[in-house]
Amino acid sequence: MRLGVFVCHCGSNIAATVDCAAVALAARAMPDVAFAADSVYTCSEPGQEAIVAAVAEHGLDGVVVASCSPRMHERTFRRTVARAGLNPYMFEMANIREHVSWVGRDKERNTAKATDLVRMAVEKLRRNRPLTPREFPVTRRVLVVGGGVAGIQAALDCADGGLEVVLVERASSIGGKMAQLDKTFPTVDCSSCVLGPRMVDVAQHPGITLHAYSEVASVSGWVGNFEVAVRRKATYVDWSKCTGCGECVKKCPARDAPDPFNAGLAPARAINIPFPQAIPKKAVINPAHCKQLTTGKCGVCAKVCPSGAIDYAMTETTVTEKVGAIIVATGYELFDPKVYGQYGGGRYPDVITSMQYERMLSASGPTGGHVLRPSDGREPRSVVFIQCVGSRDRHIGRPYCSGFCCMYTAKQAILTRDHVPGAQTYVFYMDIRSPGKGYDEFIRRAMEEYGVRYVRGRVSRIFPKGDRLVVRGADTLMAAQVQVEADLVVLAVGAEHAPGAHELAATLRVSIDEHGFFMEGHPKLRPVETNTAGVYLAGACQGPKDIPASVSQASAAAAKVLGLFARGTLASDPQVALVDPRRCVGCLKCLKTCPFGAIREEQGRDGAVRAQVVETVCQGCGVCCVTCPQGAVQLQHFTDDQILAEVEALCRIPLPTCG
Amino acid sequence: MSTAQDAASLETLRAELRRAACDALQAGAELVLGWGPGPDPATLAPLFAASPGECAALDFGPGAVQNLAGHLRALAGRKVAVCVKGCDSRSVAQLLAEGLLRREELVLIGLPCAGVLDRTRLAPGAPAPGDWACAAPDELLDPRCLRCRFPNPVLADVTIGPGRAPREPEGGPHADLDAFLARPVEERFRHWERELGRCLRCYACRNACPLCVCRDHCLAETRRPGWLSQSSSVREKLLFQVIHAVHTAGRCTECGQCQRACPVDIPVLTLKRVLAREAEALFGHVAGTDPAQVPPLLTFRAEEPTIPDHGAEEGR
Amino acid sequence: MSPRFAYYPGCSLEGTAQDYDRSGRACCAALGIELAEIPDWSCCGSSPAHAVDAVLSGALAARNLGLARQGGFGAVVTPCPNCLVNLRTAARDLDDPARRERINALLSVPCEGGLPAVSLLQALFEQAGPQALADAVVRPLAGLRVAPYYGCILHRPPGLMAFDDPENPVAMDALLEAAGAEVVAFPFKTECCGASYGVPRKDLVMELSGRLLEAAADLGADALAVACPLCQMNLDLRQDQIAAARRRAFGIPVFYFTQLLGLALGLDRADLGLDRLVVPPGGVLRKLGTEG
Amino acid sequence: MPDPAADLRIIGFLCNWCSYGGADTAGVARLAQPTDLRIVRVPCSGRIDPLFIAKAFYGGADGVLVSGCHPRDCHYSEGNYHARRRLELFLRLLPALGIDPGRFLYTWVSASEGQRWQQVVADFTARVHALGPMPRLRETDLAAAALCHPAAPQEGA
Repeated sequence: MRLGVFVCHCGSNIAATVDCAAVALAARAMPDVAFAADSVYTCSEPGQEAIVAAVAEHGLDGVVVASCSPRMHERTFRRTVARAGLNPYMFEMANIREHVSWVGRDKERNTAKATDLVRMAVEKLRRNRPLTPREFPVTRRVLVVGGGVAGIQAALDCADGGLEVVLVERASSIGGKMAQLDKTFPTVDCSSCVLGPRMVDVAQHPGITLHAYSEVASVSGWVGNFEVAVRRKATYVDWSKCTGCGECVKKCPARDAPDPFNAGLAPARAINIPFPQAIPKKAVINPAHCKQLTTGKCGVCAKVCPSGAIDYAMTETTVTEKVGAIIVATGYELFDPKVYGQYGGGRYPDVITSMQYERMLSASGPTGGHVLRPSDGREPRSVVFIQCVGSRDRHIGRPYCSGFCCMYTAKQAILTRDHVPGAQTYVFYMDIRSPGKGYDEFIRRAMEEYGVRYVRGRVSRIFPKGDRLVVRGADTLMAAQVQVEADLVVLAVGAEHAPGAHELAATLRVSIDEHGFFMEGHPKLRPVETNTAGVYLAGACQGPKDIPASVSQASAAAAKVLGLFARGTLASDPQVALVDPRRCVGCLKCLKTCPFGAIREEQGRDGAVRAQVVETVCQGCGVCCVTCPQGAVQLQHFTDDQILAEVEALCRIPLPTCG
Repeated sequence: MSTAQDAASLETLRAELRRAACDALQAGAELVLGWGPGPDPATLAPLFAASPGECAALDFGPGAVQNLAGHLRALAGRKVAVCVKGCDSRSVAQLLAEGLLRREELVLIGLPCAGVLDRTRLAPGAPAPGDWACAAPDELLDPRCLRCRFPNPVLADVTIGPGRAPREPEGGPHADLDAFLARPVEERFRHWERELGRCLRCYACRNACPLCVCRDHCLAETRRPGWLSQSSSVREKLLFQVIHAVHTAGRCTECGQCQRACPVDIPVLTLKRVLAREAEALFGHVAGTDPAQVPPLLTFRAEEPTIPDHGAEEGR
Repeated sequence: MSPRFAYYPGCSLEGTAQDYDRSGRACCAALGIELAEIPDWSCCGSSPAHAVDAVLSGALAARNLGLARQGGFGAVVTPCPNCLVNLRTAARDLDDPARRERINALLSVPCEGGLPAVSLLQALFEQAGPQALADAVVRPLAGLRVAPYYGCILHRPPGLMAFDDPENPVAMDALLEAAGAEVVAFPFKTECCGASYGVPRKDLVMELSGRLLEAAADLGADALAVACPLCQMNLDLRQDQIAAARRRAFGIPVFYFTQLLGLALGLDRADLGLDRLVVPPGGVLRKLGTEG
Repeated sequence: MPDPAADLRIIGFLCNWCSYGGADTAGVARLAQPTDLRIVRVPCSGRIDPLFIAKAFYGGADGVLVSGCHPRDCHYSEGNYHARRRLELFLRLLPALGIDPGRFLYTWVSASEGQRWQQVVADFTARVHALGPMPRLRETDLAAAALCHPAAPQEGA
């Protein structure tokens, strides 16, 4: 066997703390190594071409690249190796950047460690075998989880591209947070005028199946062939009959149900249609507040429903959908400001959240678009906005910037002047972050045209004084304390992960970050992919985002899915388990531990029972290999021999003995 | 009890055993696996009886040391009867739990046991120090019999002879393990270095193990995968013992065949006992007590209350 | 039966706040909380030690914790929030081997570890609690409007003190309500009174304590309840000065919360030290019908 | 006497999806770590045969660190549950082998937990250094030695 080793400097990223030439020199002495060299940027075009040239010139059978993490560039170099005419699996990577040069400070030790990692890769490569993927058919359908603006965009793009789309929305209507907004920045155009027609498109598109008031219960299978169980929660209304006329809502006597759509600004009826433009526009009963369901005495809605749609006996059902790809667009939740005792912690009625204010500004909201104090219904003359409530605060575990609060606060301050002419508006801010197109101009307009008074500093306390509120804080530009009397205080609450994100991530087998947002495959190179093949991300579920960014990512995710399905088949990962029939004794322990049911019992021609791996079902975890006592099941590319060779390569090094 | 009475009851027991064996053959068993006269007075050797005539030689007593369950896997597909002591029956139950034997192919003749002899404590050719009816003295028994929790078969179609009481040794059944574990760590390391230094790599321990069903495919004797080399180093010998212990973890019924088979008296059962004790502590699992039980390493629970959360501990 | 808590009064409780000491002990006794004063206790290391030398300050507090440990106690109770901060800080430092070593280098008898310290308020709230208190009340504080003022450091820093809500604490509210008082929604529960600036920068105290008194007066409070000797001194002893500076008369008596609880429990007036209050409590006592 | 500051041999087995990513995250954030550790990448903690660990120890490793996805977060949904049982049982075998259980740690680190990874590596490396180098196996076939060289020194001499 003739192997080539390429040690990358990565500019100074590696070379600054690893002696790359020394590593290459050491590699030349390793078994089967016929060629070793160091290069400045191995992943660059000349770097890759040097590999191709060396394979030809030295007749190499395999290549080791010592550079960055295989999670970063393994695919890149596998393609390079394939271009050089080798099997892409005759390649190994030694991670001497993330695991060596970036974490170790001592050049001598780093060089020794890098050499060990190269030796390990060489020993593994010596035991690699060419692997060939198989083609398997795919289900050209896509599941979109979440029907906010990102989910809507992704669903429409996929459907317009000719795919069948299954859209699952947890609430009874799609629309998400954007549907709750009155206006959008920086154009101050009507949110529902922008979103409404897209929601209608979803309802009318022949390629989209919408499961509203539903959740993803479980997911099995793999890219190209997922099977998704969708739990359709009980609405107690037969949606095939409901016309959305709203008679039931008008007559319902239970008026104390929570109304999440209006952010708790007003109560809702126990049977409800969240907003006039809802898609689907169907009623849903809240079983915790319905008098019929809690006490058995009412039945008003059933009596008044002209189409006989009410069904108090309804139970939840589960439907199974087969899809080939999944786009997660579950959005975000707003921070609960009760954590901040100094802002009243929910005790002062006239301290409200920005979403409550948004509903107040909306003509279809509970106040009909009038800005009124919750405490006494009076129009406020002075409104104070406090930014970064639940953002950029390590002490409450929210160290990140939510990104959009600066902008929506400016929008709300501008709208305040439109709704209450002559009202005084103040904004307490830490920094203004307005890096989008037309964003900074918008902030300027708020300050200069609308006279919004921006105070740079944190608010230390809000306290009532008579029927007004005193907002006390620091003005860090003036280096003085300021005190503003306000009639209404609006807290610009930040974004946090959607409830249930962790559970959904576990169901989909994707990762979430420390703040509960879904993790992308790579922050720069794979920003809409996850590390699970066939699962993509769109919108604020991946991190706080405003509408343009969410829509962009949704279209990107849709493009990824369309690209995935561009051919009728997918190539399976050949890194799957394989049973050696000569070694299998048919104990079938592997069958009991396989998480995917990828092992089946097979009777050989000699009549003996043996295990067999279904290659397209196997996901390559290797649980079976450890279960098999005689090593008859081996995971290709991670065989016992390959791992043992790596261990041996690390252990054989002479060490001081104490014996 | 007088000697005459002993002799009478001994004959009654033998007659019962032989009748049960004949019944099994009558009921369709091809073979009866039991014990018969051995090379010396104190030993009962395995006896495979295929006819009522051969059954007449079947016997039992403290000399019936061997666990016959180890032969069953090779006889799979044929109906056989097998004589089992308490510990032997656990091997059968464990093999059943793993789907390696079929209950309908087995007739289990249960023999409550008062302990078997430790041959190393007897002079060669010495007379039998006890028989089926009259237990041998404790000091001549295999030490594992002195801590026996299962003297009566956990599984049997017919049971012959009076039930026996489990042993309750002073200091608990693991006092010797605890004493070993109390020694300094390096001493324990050197203990195995010294013990395995004697190992001949004969694999008698493995061949005697009723749970070792890999047979000709054992990791020890293949180079693909290459877990072990042919080098006669302590490292390879010790690693083989660890492989054997890990492969029988959660399965080993501590029948002791491995240790008894060792020609150079390496205490190879110790590692297996440690794993069995820990498997019981962690998973509440006593191997070979319930043929319906899934072995603990073939399953899991999402919440494992007995396993410390090593993640949280380090992540403070 | 051995007492459950080591009691650390601190220097103020032997001086200006003798009434806090007496009423606190009396309330605990009445509610079955056994306190045993730490023998030979010394300064907690509070100002000025903690301002100039953290290790010295830690050693001063650690000496007292060590004495309590020697006495076999599981926890220390102290009425003074300043002492509490120092004792808790020292307890935390003593659990860190490196810091413990530096502290113990200053002590003749080393202290091998921390000991939990709790405020008198926390002890009364957690060991007795509002229900037990309500059951023991013999003369409810009916009709008395009280503004509960916790002071700025009783719950701060929150990570160290780990009791109640640092911005809107409610333990004293609950105890006063259990004693029958009407507790007003006092917005400045945890604001600063000016503390020891009463000496170098009296104007600051006039402003800060002035705000507190004005808010209490605007809310129609009959009395303030406090849990800190320094707060009590600023609000009570300097109330006349504040009134003059802000041109507004208050006449609001400033009780230690233990004095009010003691009244409700019907304890002997002599044990409550009411005679030590500067702003006369007579009006309040008459309102309660207990003027005698 | 080996240099106490010299690197010891610590072998890490990390699952590709969570912990290897977490180690990458630590690298990207330049979170400094001791250099003793060398990482073997496997797809899942469920692929880690406890016998690899035994092999490493008898091969001269002074410490072995295994890390996988947090329970519930396994990329293969169940692999780490199997790993947890196997590794815990193996951990409890080590004292009987005379290998200090402090030389072995299995834990869970997610791809986002770069800082936690740094802490795990620093703590574990310190722990292994406190235990010092792993004893090496010596050939003690005294019977054989005695046969060939009747005057061969006895063990411990």
